[in-house]
Amino acid sequence: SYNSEPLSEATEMEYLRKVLFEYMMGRETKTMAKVLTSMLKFSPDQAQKVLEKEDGKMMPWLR
Amino acid sequence: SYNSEPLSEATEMEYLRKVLFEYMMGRETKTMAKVLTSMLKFSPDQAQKVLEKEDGKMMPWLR
Amino acid sequence: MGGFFSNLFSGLFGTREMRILILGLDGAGKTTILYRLQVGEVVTTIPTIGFNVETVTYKNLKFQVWDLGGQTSIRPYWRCYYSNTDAVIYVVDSSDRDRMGISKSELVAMLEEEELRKAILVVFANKQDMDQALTPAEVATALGLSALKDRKWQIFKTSATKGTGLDEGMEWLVDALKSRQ
Amino acid sequence: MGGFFSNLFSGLFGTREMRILILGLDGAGKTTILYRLQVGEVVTTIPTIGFNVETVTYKNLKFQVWDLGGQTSIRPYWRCYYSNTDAVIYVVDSSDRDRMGISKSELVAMLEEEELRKAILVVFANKQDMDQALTPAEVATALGLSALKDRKWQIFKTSATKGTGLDEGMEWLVDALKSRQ
Ligand SMILES: Nc1nc2c(ncn2[C@@H]2O[C@H](COP(=O)(O)OP(=O)(O)OP(=O)(O)O)[C@@H](O)[C@H]2O)c(=O)[nH]1
Ligand SMILES: Nc1nc2c(ncn2[C@@H]2O[C@H](COP(=O)(O)OP(=O)(O)OP(=O)(O)O)[C@@H](O)[C@H]2O)c(=O)[nH]1
Ligand SMILES: [Mg+2]
Ligand SMILES: [Mg+2]
Repeated sequence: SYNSEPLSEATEMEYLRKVLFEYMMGRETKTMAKVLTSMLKFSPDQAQKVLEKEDGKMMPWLR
Repeated sequence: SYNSEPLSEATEMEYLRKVLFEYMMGRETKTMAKVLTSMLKFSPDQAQKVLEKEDGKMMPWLR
Repeated sequence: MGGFFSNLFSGLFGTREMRILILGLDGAGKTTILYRLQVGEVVTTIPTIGFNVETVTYKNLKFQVWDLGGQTSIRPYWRCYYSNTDAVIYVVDSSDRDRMGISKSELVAMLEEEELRKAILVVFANKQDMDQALTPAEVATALGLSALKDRKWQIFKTSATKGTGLDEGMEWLVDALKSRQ
Repeated sequence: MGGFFSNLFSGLFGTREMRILILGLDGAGKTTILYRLQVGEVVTTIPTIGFNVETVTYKNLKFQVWDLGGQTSIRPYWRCYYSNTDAVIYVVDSSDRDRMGISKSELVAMLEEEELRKAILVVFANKQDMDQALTPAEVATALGLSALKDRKWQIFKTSATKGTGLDEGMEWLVDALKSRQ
């Protein structure tokens, strides 16, 4: 799919950069984490670990 | 460069996924942040913001 | 049963900020609408590769409004933003007859998502200032709105650049959100 | 001038964990060496797309050892790991005559980095068990080691699979790290 849509690939790279930047700056990290794990095709297992970690960030008293 | 090296592109995607996963799990986040901002070609300005944020994480008493 | 606690919470912490998504194909006018609502002006836009998120206050209600980029390659990620969404403003370029079908399938796919089951739907038939624009009734037909089940929805004719129709739409939405509780 | 405080710190908090990087071209034997050092056994490896990091204790010194993948497309990111590195173990496949030049240029580029200015260099001329392997002296020449300035370095002949030479190398490294303070 990279070869067939070079332009959309550029868009996806820019989108990825934007979403990762927001994630790294700590903004709406749960939503950003969903986008990142789905864009980069994390395995279901990895994605779940990441999202659980995000839940832990939001509710530290449950850790 | 995507078109010319499809295989190395696959390697880079896998590398990106691995590094992002470690970052999201909170492991050696400063090092991982350097790799991520450089792989995704963050602007110098954005990269600096991200790395400053990482320094703030490690030394919260300086915030 | 959960009403007591949720009322207690909003009593203690003030009313929860409502979460609204603005969705629709690229070029429909989403970003123009977001800033019309927020600052009351037409801003110059570029295609949104990512999102804009702003806090908009309307009739004493606070909204967190997300405007997501609509280009084909990033549309698949809309769904990552659905959680806890109270309402979707779906924007259609009424003059873009060729892509009404695509706009419809994106809308249908969106409404099938479990996380949006209770979300209120407002459709803005936008760019009504243009000669070739379909009427709101024609847009409603093209999108198959009459077939919607178990959904609170309404369509409005708008021109984001002229600033017409947006107020009516927001007013209806605020009432719908209030009466929902 | 900083000596007093750094000594105070290591006195208060125990000796700092040393940070070591294992670098070298893909297939040189880096991952094999890492686990040889850690668990004393030959493990089955796959090409490292990413890194392995393990804590290795040697003669009462604790090392945090990073083994970075060496494939061409991910080599540019080695530099992101250089900060605070005490030593680099540079691994060469001594039987890979065709790529000695590439191995040399990667080494040279690495040693030019400011963050590694004080890092100690250990070169492992690995795969000495193979017939066509260059001798350590030949490897040293191919890498241009004699031209190095202001660098504490040493080369060792190793076979990670047979387990020879690694101990000598680590012993030299531990002494070099200790005498540095
Ligand atoms: N004539 C007319 N043009 C409009 C109207 N609303 C928006 N536009 C124009 O349509 C173009 C696209 O508007 P945007 O708001 O950037 O579109 P968008 O939906 O945010 O597009 P993406 O960010 O790519 O998803 C701009 O040139 C706007 O000025 C309208 O009501 N009438
Ligand atoms: N004959 C011989 N084979 C070795 C030796 N050391 C490693 N190998 C083999 O070389 C191959 C590559 O070893 P790895 O340790 O995976 O290489 P690496 O440097 O980690 O490679 P990347 O992860 O791609 O950077 C494996 O099949 C090892 O068993 C050695 O001393 N002698
Ligand atoms: Mg936009
Ligand atoms: Mg390896």
